[in-house]
Amino acid sequence: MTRDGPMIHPYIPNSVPAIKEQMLQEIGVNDIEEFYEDIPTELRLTGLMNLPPPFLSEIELRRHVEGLLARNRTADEVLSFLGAGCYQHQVPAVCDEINQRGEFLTAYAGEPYDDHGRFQALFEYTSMMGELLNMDVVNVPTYDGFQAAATSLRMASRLTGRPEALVCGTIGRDKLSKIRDYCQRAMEIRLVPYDPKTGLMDLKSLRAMISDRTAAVYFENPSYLGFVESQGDEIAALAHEHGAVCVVSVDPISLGVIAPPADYGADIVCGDIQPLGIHMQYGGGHGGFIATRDEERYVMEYPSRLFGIAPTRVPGEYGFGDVAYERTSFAQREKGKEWVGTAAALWGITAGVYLALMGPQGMVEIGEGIMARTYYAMARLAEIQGVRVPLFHAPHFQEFVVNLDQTGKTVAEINRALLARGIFGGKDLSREFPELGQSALYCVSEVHQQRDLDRLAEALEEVVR
Amino acid sequence: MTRDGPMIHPYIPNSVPAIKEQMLQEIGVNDIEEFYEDIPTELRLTGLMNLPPPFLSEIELRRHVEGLLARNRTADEVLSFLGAGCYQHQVPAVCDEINQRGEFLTAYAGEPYDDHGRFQALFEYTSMMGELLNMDVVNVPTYDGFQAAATSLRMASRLTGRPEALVCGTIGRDKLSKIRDYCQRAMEIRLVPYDPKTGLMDLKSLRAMISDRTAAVYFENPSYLGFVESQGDEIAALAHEHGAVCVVSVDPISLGVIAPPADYGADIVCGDIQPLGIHMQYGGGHGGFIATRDEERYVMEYPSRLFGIAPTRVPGEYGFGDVAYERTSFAQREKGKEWVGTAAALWGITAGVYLALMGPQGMVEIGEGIMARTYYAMARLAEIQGVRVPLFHAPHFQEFVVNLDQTGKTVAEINRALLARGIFGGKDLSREFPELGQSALYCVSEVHQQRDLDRLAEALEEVVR
Amino acid sequence: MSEDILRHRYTDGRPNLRRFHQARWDEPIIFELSREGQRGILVPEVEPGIRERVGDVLGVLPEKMRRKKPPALPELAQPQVLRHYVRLSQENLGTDLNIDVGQGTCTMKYSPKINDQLARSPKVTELHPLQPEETVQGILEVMYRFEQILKEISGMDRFSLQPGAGSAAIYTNASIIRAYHRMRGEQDQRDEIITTIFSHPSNAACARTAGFKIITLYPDEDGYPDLEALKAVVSERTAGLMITNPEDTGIYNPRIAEFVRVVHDAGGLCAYDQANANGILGITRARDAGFDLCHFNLHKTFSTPHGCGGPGAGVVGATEELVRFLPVPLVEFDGQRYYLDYDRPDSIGKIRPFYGNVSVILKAYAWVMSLGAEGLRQVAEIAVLNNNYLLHKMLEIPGVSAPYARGKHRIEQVRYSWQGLTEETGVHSEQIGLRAADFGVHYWTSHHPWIVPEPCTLEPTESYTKDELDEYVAILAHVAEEARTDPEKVRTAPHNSTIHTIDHAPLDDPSRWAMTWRAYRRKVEGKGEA
Amino acid sequence: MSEDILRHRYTDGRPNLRRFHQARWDEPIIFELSREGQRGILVPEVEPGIRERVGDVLGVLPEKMRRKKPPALPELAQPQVLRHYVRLSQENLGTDLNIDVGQGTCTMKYSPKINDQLARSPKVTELHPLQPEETVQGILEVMYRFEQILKEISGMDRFSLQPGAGSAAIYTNASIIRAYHRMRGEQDQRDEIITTIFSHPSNAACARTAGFKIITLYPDEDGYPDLEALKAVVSERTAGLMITNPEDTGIYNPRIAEFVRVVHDAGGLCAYDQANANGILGITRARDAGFDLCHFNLHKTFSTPHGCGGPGAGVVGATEELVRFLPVPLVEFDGQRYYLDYDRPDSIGKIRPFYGNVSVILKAYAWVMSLGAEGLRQVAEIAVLNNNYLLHKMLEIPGVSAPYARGKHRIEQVRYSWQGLTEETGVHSEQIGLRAADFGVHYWTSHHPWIVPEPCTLEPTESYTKDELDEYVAILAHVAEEARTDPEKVRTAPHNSTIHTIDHAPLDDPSRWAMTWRAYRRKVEGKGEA
Ligand SMILES: Cc1ncc(COP(=O)(O)O)c(C=O)c1O
Ligand SMILES: Cc1ncc(COP(=O)(O)O)c(C=O)c1O
Repeated sequence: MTRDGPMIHPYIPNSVPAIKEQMLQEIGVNDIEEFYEDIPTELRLTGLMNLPPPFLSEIELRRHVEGLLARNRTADEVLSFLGAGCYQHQVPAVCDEINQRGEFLTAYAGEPYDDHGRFQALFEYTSMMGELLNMDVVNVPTYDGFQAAATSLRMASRLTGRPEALVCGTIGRDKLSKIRDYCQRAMEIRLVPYDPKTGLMDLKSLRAMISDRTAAVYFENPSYLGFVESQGDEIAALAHEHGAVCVVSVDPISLGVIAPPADYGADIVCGDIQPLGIHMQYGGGHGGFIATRDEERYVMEYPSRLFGIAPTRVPGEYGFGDVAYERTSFAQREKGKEWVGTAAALWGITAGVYLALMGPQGMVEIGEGIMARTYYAMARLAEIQGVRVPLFHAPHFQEFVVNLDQTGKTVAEINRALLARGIFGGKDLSREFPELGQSALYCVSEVHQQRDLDRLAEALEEVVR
Repeated sequence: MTRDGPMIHPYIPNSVPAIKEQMLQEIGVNDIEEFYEDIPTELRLTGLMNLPPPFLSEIELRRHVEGLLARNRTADEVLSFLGAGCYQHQVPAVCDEINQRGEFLTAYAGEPYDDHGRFQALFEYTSMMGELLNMDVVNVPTYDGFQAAATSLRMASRLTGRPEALVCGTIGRDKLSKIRDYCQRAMEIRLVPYDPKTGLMDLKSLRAMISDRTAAVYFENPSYLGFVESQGDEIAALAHEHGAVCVVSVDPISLGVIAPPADYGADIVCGDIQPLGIHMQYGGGHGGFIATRDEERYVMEYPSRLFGIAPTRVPGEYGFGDVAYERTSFAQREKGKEWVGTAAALWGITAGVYLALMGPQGMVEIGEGIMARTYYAMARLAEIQGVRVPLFHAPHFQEFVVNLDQTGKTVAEINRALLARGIFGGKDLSREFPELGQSALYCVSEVHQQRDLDRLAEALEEVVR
Repeated sequence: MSEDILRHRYTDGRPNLRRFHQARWDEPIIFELSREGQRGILVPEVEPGIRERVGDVLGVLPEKMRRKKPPALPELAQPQVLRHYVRLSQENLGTDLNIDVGQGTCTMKYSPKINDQLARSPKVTELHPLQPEETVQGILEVMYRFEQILKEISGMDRFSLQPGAGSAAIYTNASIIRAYHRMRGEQDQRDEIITTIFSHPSNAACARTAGFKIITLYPDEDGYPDLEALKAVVSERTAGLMITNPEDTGIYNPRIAEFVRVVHDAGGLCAYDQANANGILGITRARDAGFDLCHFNLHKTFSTPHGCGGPGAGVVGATEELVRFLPVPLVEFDGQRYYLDYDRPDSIGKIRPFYGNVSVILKAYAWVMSLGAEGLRQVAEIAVLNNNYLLHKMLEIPGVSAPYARGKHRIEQVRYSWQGLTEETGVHSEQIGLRAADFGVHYWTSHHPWIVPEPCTLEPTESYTKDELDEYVAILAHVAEEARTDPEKVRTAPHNSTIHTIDHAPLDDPSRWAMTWRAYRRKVEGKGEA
Repeated sequence: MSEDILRHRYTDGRPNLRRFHQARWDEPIIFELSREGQRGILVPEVEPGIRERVGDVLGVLPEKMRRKKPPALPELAQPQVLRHYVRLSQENLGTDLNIDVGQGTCTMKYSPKINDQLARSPKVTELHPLQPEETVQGILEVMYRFEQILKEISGMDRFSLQPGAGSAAIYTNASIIRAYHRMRGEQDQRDEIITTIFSHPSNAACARTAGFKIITLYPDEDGYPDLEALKAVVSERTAGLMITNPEDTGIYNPRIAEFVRVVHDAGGLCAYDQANANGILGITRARDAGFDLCHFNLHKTFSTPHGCGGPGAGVVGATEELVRFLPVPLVEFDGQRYYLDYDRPDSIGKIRPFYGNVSVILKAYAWVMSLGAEGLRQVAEIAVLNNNYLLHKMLEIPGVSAPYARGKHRIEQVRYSWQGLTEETGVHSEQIGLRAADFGVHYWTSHHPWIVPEPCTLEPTESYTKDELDEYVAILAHVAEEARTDPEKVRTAPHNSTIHTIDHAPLDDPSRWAMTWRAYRRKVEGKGEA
């Protein structure tokens, strides 16, 4: 601090000495130190913390931060084929406009009176998600799709009183890690093997593993590895036969063209809303949804807030409020269901804006468009000698596994070479799924033009040669 | 358009065929064509216009526009010493936050009831400018500082009924061009020579030129060439002696440290608010102010809107409205003063936010800081052999003329070499002011750090060598 | 089961009127929020290395040129400045918020957010206008491309993007007309500009500012510009014709080409005020009607937001013969690079600093590029459909009429008259507007003079839904009904706005008007510095 | 001369109460705005070259996996979507708008706009989390630097930035405690977590979710956490202590170090919920009191906006001994480059996808960098000054008390009680809050259970002016007075909000509750698809 005199900071209005003085006087206290009387001296920090010197003007701060950020190269600047749980899609400007409005951005947890807008926007979000998912109950977003899946399983465990979940073997290892940690004391997580040809759940194994210990059978559509799990109806039927809950995680962007899991028997549907109008933000744009039928026993197991619609004393006025608040940890502390807290409400509002913009037709077109590009990309890559694509014989949506074993090169080597050509190759799966050899998970979306896909094919051909 | 069927555009809700049909039916008309019955066939365009194919999705549009813009290198990316009427300053984020709010951004010309916020924000803008300028009347912004100067002179001409303005010889040639065009049928514009040593107005010439034909004496502070015109009081006195109006154009960012023209006798003060929290935008961030004392004869000559404060029928409520609306062309068409129309209101609001953030202390500090950097830069450049700086012997604020005659190189050559070193050198004055030889107008502000100024000095030294 | 909330929101399947209240924050004037010593933002400090070298730099200023005490600006911390202005913003009714069809002639269409986003790129905002051309090829290309688009839309040969808004463009046209006659040695002789009363007032005002005498034509019985009247006034004094078409009434002058011919025959030029060309994009073009000059408002026809009254942009198109007079510089392309051409000796010179409101131009360019030729034509067609639909609905309200051209259709807007209602109830157009504010919409009477009695002008553009148009009409129908049943309620409106009826008297009284807080304080209290 | 408007705005030099009304738009549910065929945004078309090659690509899906009909989403054009949400936003009261001291414990401080602006850079928003590390050195450096800052502020040895908000961080702490005891083979034995009733409910709830039994301590007579009670419950079953300090009452536990010692001595770990460390930044540190784990809410203490309830960030700090358990990955720096370290075999694994809410982290980093050590300390001191000033003023309102620790000061917030007023007037805390809404401010009762009767919790942070605090107190004083003079007005509040008193009954009735519009329509009308 080289400024003379005491620091008067723009963020701290009462840092003005005279104002401070006046307030102390009114309280009848001599020194701010007195307020800290309860903190024992031995716990008091002496002197200032050792922090970097601040940038007190915005221009200096901006120069510093933008200077750091300049070292990033973004997925806009490089041609990216990364997905694996975080997706590059068109983010409509209206989505940003709304979530940047101070009224939403800086609000928190007010009453439905002063925060009517938040309640209505989130009710509309859940309502639109309900249409997309063909389900009647949707939560106010939890943190992310990982959390949504983990909580869905625990809901199933509470619903059934059973200690085990059967999970498709193609689940991503990070998500599995989250689920394992989260369910540790509640249920055991067992992986159901997948068919190495199709990637689909091995129903024979499922039949062998399922029992009256099984709380839930869980799978994903599209799966983490990009193919469509087409046995949903059979898996759900099996689960139900054994009194288990069928939990399906789904990418909402696929639901304009792919059947919603409720249609093939899912009881709890979960997933991540990041693809719905939310920037990737280096993985900071996630929000989790959970949806069920409107059955009391399901509803009562949600830990999240659920916003319902209600009349007010003025006829025709929409009011909103918490449904079955007593479920929650806000009401019941440890007796509530799991917990509730700050999560991803702003992304829920944003996803609502996105769905309202897209409408039915938009969702159909984007789903179809992604599939078309995916199939084109697969076809182009399949022309390259030594490249096996898609590795799995099943329908695909958006992502697909490219096996490179026959090129004699590792994914890491190939990705390095692609990067040199301005391309982010697919996610390296070789550590996550060693059984797939040198494989990479490629992702294609509506952001890709034909020339991008051609460019990828040409570069990959060069690189594997 | 390769989409099938009629185009339904997101910006045109009723482009849906069924809705269109329904509306036509209600009107009782078969075809939209009928609405154009008054347009003679020979004036009708046949077929579509020949325009580039559109980018119907935002992502395609963004790719196209950002692709074009990527070819720009900004004054953030290059070290810039350009000024000459458009200035790079710190733009507080709060300024952007406010002027990007849809309520302000997309409003226009509503009544003071539905647009109370705009009226109050602009009243506050004029009130803060009034403090800065030490004047009681300030207009709702006109287009820019050029317009403000031109209108100020015409106000003077109407006030005095006289046909001539005496204008300091150091005025920028673009502004002079604007003034000449604008005053063409109203008054003659005569340039008063300047002292080649100091740049100041040559008072002897002024005395010789001034007469009872003189409506206004006009000068700038700081002048276009960067020095401070310190004879303001004498010039104003001379003007007043001859019954003329003293018009001064001023850079508002200087007024924390430099005396406001009203203090040395100016009757009309004008200028540009771009420096006050508004991005340069390649010259798209201008707004013009005009200020006077609160005298009826002055007030009645403003063409602009003037917002005044007034009570409402509820005690203690602030109302606002147009002062002396009958002056305007809205009220009186050609009998109004000049004209009024859309101009730069949003920048007025923004400048208000800026002044509210800066406060008295901020304006003092920024003024002093700019001067300190200016003097440092001048001192550093003066060390370079062959470089004469500042060319004028007078106090300087922010800008100064660098004469390069003795380097044997042209400004153009030197600027090219500086550009190769990542520097935008000062504005080339050699065509605008041939009498100054190979001179350039350098500009320094609070955005410059010592190392930037040192870098300039080092680069220039290298280049002139 | 609960009662269905919806039941109370509709009557006979139509939505009930909106129970609106505008945000009311009762905010103080910002000076009242000031507390000594507070800071809203800090400026970068002068580094010690600089300080050492320059010392007390203010010392170089002669005493009389130093400010004696800091300007008495308010002193607020940053959160309070923000909060104050965010509150004020909520008390303002932008197009983003309301069914903005009530500011007729202003073309309050949707301003797409994507275009704002693009224009906020530092690649636009952080450009200095004097940068070397090689560092601004991108923005120059945008300007160049946009000019090509404008040429196609208007049929004109070149455009200047420089004028700051519509009236500045009109003035530019007047200046060009002046330059043209001067070049021909007729500048003293040709000192009359002809316009019509239903052309925007700036046509008269700007031409007058450029030194012309103004001749204003009034409409014929049917509300069409009067060709005979024109013929009667043209002469060797005629410098030009400057008109809007369709006029503010929404009526298109079908004899427009003949108007132009008559003026040309008299040796005058014709300038077409196309500020609002929304209803005729791709339908008919200025050039085809014979105009020499025209201008568009990008903040109307081309969707850029109005910003509370600017920044906008008024682009001026000229035929080959007049291109030489356009302001400097023009943007040129040599096949390799874009550059600014200042070498134009016959130019009228500068209209404003640099090259125009570049961010506005970029937004307009993006808008066209998101629509294309088919889209622009649809803009026009739907705007006209909406307007005629609104006309049809409005005429169902007892007491409303649409004077002139009875039974005909209109292009983009309609000037209505409440004369019938006023005669019946004594309630005036302005009062209707203030009561309409209670339902969250703008309403504008009309430009003066009120040739059409008790006027209001509505312009729905292409941006509003049928439901929104119905809502707007329902509001006016309701207010008209109130004028009959409860006129006091209308006369004392607004009731649900930020503030209540203003006492306008002080605003026209020099002893009481106050355009700044300091003036107000001085006048009401005798306080403050003079 | 006009009368001075100001005269009516002040009484005895103090501003009168704000005549507030919140924006009321009476907006329909978005489905009501739908009209078939309208489009809000278009997606890029499939290019012909792709189309040719892939044909009808949906054909690859088995029939049963194809969606039968498009989702019944609303169909709106873009301006209408925007308008709907902008209107809703005006019906929401963010910190940008109100004197947000009424959501006590939530630390509703100013979120600087510059930080939002920086975090909106495409250099942040357009990064994919799996990009090669060499392309994300900038953002990794931000994360790394921020971790260093957190270490200094807390004294802890390492931080994970991963958890999505405060409760997720608390859960992470619980998971780490679990892992620690498992490593020591005591996982089955040590199954109890101790917390206090004035610690945030998530401490109990998250620990329970992690599988622990919860023991909740109640305060002693003075409101301090009860050391004797703690000693009575610790045992070989004790896994750990998870508490807030200062607690929700604003009271700092002066025996905190002893609490930690007692738990340590019993073999347990101690986790410090520092979600809200606003009042003690630079004053005292978690490590110094002996804690093994702590967390901060970046959306509280570190100023990032709350976003209507997220995204936030909860960063978890651990001592050296526990670092091994932190979630994967950690951000490391080898002197040359930043990288993500996944090679951490003892880690509890993933808490969320990737690395945390990176934009939030960036904002928090920028905030610290705009304040520095001196600034952070001032944040704490002024927050505490503001709180004690508010306390002083609040206690002047008849009917208000601040139970516990009488005569002492508080740190960052105070839990007040209106018991006196309720006894006198029958008006309850919640009703006071709803009436306060009529003056444009938030008010929050408190977390359940209401140990403090008729509670409300106020937390002024460092961001509000003395005048704003005075205004807030004046509002509550006014409402308290009304409770005496016009209790019906208070009981039927709000009157000036967007809506009126809600009938909450359906929300707890399974036959009537409706969490989606489709469910509502079905239930009230028997319509819609099941
Ligand atoms: C037809 C017409 N001409 C000219 C103008 C003036 O445009 P501006 O307000 O941009 O000066 C307007 C707008 O009010 C207009 O509608
Ligand atoms: C002390 C304390 N702990 C924990 C939390 C929970 O944080 P979050 O809402 O981010 O989950 C909060 C915030 O409500 C808090 O104040």
